[in-house]
Parts: sequence; C-alpha cells; structure tokens
Amino acid sequence: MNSPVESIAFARIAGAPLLALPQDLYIPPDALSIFLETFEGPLDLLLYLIKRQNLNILDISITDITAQYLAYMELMTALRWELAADYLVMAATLAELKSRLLLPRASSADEPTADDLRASLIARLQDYARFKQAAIELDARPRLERDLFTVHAALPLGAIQRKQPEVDLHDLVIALRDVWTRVDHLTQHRITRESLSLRERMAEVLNHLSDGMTHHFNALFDPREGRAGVVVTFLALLELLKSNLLELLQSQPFAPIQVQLRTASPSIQITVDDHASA
Amino acid sequence: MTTPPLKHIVEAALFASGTALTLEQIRALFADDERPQRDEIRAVIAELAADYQTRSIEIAEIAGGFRIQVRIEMTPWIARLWNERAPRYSRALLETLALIAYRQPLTRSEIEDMRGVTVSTSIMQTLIEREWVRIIGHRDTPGHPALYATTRTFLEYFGLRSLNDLPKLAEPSAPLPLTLTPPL
Amino acid sequence: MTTPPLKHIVEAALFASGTALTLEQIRALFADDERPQRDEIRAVIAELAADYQTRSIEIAEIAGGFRIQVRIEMTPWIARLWNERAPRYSRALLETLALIAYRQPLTRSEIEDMRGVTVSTSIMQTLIEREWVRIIGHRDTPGHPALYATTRTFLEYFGLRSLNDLPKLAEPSAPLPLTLTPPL
Repeated sequence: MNSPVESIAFARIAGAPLLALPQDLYIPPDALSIFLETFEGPLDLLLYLIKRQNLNILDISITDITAQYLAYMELMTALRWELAADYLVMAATLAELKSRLLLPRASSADEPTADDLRASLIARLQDYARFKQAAIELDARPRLERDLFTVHAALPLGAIQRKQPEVDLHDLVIALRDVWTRVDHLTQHRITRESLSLRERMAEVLNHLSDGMTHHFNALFDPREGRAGVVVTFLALLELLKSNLLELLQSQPFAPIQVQLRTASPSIQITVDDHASA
Repeated sequence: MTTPPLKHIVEAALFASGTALTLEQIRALFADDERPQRDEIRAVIAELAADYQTRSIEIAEIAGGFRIQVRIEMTPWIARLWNERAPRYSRALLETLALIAYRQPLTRSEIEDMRGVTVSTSIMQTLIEREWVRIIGHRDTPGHPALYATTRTFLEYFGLRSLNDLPKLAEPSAPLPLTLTPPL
Repeated sequence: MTTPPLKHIVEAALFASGTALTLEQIRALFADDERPQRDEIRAVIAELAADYQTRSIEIAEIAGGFRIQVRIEMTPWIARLWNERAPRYSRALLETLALIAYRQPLTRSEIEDMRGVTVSTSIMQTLIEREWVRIIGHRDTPGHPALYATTRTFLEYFGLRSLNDLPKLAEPSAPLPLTLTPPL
C-alpha cells in the first residue's frame, strides 16, 4: 500500500490539485476550510472518493478506496481531531473488509462473509447518497422567508384586542442565562479572536525565527495550547508562507521539516496588520 | 349590519391569519347556525384564486390548508423589506431534516447511523426551535430514545401540501447524483 | 423575467409587510435606476384602494404610511381566529429579547452568533409588532445590518425605570465568539 502521505499528494478537490506534501507544504488558504467543511462525515468522504474516479458505487475496489480513505483521514486527523471518532469507525470497517477480502477464511455460518460486508457498505453508501440528494432538493424548494412571503393584513384599529402572551422579567433572565451557559459551552470548542489571534501568532512565529537560524517545524507548536493552538500556529505558518516571509526546507522525503525566514528580506519589520485577511 | 358574503369573510380570514388555514379552521369562525359546508368554502376559495390571477398574490394549498402568498416574481423587491439575508442552513442540518422528513418517526441514533456522523445538539435544537421537528414519542427500547417527526410548520415553511408532496427519493440503484458538494 | 407592474410590487410589499409602509420605505425596495417617484406610488395606492372597494380589505393611511387592513365589518368572524388563550412565546423569542435587552444595540447576526442558532424573521417581526424592540440604526459594515434595541414600551411592560434596572447577570466566562461561528 502506498504511504498515506504519498497518496495525499495526489488528492484533488473540485478538480484542482490540493496538496503536495511533503515536498511543498503550501496549502491554498481556503483548502483548510474546504477540508473542515466539505465532508459531512465518512460516508460523504467515501462518496466523494468514488465520484472522483467516476466509479459506480457497485464497482468500487475496497482496496483502493481503503487506501485513499486512510490517506485523507491522516490529513483530517492532523487538522481537526474531533472529527476522528466517526471517521475512525469507518476506517476500522474498511480495514476489516479489506483484510477479509485478501485473506479468505474458513466459512462459518454465523459470521458475515466479505461479500456481505461489502454489500452492506454499498447499501449504506447508496442510502446516504439518496438523502444527500434529497437535502439538496429540499434546500432548493421555494421556502418562506427566503423565496415566499405570506400576506398579513392588519386588523382595524381597536376592533380586535388580540390576546398577547404574557412574559415576566424572570422569564427573560432565565432565557439570558440559558444563552450564557450555551456560549460558555460552545466557546470551549472554538478558537476565539481574543485568546488566539492569527495575526498575533504570525508575529510570534516571525519573532521566534528572527535569529535567522533554521528551526524544527515541530518546535513551533506548543502542545500545551491544545488543538486550537496547534491549528492557529499552523494557519499562521500557511499565511506567512503565502506571503513569502518563510521558507520550508527538507533534506529528503520524510525527513524533518525545517523552517527559516526568507533570507533576502529582513521583513520582520512588515507590520502584520497590513496583511489582508485571506 | 348585514352579514358580508362568505367570500369576503374567507378572504379576510386568510389575509389576517398569515398562515395556512384548514377548511375546519375556517368553518370554526362561524356560529353554529350559519356555518358553511366544506364545499361552499372550497368554491369561494376557487373564486378568490381566479380573482387573484391578475394580482400580485395567489392562493396556495399548503399543509392541508390554504394560504395567501405573494407571487414569487415579487421576491426580489419584497425581500428588501427586511434588509437582511434570509437564514441559511448547513448541509448537516438539511440532511438531518431530510432524513426525518422521509423516514419519520426515527431516533437521533438512527439518524446518526444513516449519516455516519454524530448529529450535533445545536442542529436538533435548531430544528425543534424552528418548529420543523418535534418529539412525538419514545421508542420502546432501552433508554427510551425520543422519536422525531416533522410538523405542520415544516410543511408550511417548505411549501408542501403534505408529506406525500416531498420529492421522490432517487432509486437506490440510480447512478450517483452528479451534484457535487455545494460551494462553500 | 420581466419586471412586474409597479402596482403589483407596491401591493405585494403592503401585503407582506403587515405594518404601515411610508412612501420612502416603498421607494427603498427599488434599485436606483428603477426607483419610482412618490407621486407614482401615491397613484398606484389610490388605484389599489379603488380595487379593494368590493373586497374584504381596505388601505388605511396611518402614521405617515399606508397599510392594508381587514374591513371592520369582518371583525366578528376574524376575532375568532384568536379565540383561544394567548399562546406562549417560544424560548427562541425570549432569548432573543433578553439578548437585545442586555446587549443593545446589536444586529440579528450578532444575536445568532450568541445563540448559536438562526433567528427567524417572524421572531423579529413579533418583537417589533409588540413594540418591545425597534430598529434604531444600521451598523456601518457591509450590508448595513439593522441595529435592534428595546423601546420605552418594553421598559413599561416589565416595570423598569431604565435599562440599568435590569437584573444583573454574570457574563459568560469566555469572550463571546463574535466572528467564528460556523453557519448552522
């Protein structure tokens, strides 16, 4: 099997080459969000892989699709860990299926055969594809607020006293407390501007590299900051690469990646704020 | 004061209500001794629909009832009344909603099985808050998970006469729809 | 698609809005190069008023604007539409109102960011019709979104002398995610 990393190099999204790791770490700025948001889950990713090869679901090669799936997963895992659980289950299913296909076992009546497993995966994919399409059609229907508006004639003044719901201040306070609780809950999973600013991080990275030496790629990340911190640092590196302030070095494939300032320009003076948000 | 014609009362009720009214809801507006038959109401609604042919509005049969709505050709101007974009909904939310609409009633974990991912709490919360989806009972299995189904508001919002009016699902054997992921 | 006649657009706007629209509000629905004169709008409103002579509705001039309202003869029947006990407000509406009260002025999308779910147009309409909330201006950002704030009627209803009288509440411990909320 190809190494996952090598397979990623050939990945394409919407027909455009997406990644060429590790020879060149450049990722188009919107690629990250495409990865984070394009796929609604493992079934969606599988459908995409199948579609990309113009294959009919019924003709898929489990071996190929498993290899590609694992390659994508590797990348997604690196970018957003919380996706991993759902995707891991599928990875396990695929690996199991593949091993059964490769190593026929003595048939046992109560164990599903590789063909059964393959058929059930295909059925799931077909089912998912139908509902994915149904969702697109539902979204396209003319709907209230966006495409259709109902009429509302007013009532003659004073003629009808419409009964209005009563609310007391206490209800309002409770409602607000609910929002605050939710905000608290949500923020734990979010990168907020205040705590982890991308621009601030770009400045820190530049500062870190300002000694002119090469640094280990990994050393730029601080695991204590958690996933959000890693992602922000990663984004900061991409932004800096895009604006030609950094360069990446790698002596040979799979060797540790080194980072240094682009030597020609002592451009640390560039104010990071001038950087247009991509 | 003379009683206005039935047609006027029905029209006024549809104008004032703003949502779809069923024949029974319209009948309930009348005192017992003057209550019209369903067929009479149907007849005046058909007359109104004909009257509106040359106007900016139309009568639509929605969610088992009737409502008056602005013709869709007017949308570009009318949408500016609110000076705000209409809410957009994510694919995850729409897929969840489609599953509930076609497969109801079903539990959250059944939705998750079909989609292959965890359904976020905020999606279920949005669906329930919009009153598109509600809990109609609990499955008689361990944990008694809630069963979700769509509501009349869902039909009204998406302009459906009934659940039978939902677009037919593609055949399982059909080739994969070529629609790629919608642009982000 | 051809542009519908001015009369249709004006009629549709009055029907969809439900509240009085001023001539300027109607003019704002049109692009700069197609914007009608005030007199032209007045003329089509007069035509509409004549059309409605034989219908269940009429055009009323109120507070410097125009609105379509049900004729008073219809009220005995229409009143029964709301015969039942007053409905209760949804949690979504109360949360929206609370956020506006405590965080005003703010835009609809800021409310959506904090609540984590979208806010329907009908909630904003209800709050405005109840005269608890009004638009006090527009934020100077792309799209010029409306800024909402509470009204004097709001203070009176809740028995508050001023907004400072609102019960104090602990703020969320983390900063509010004002920009990074993914669309639902």
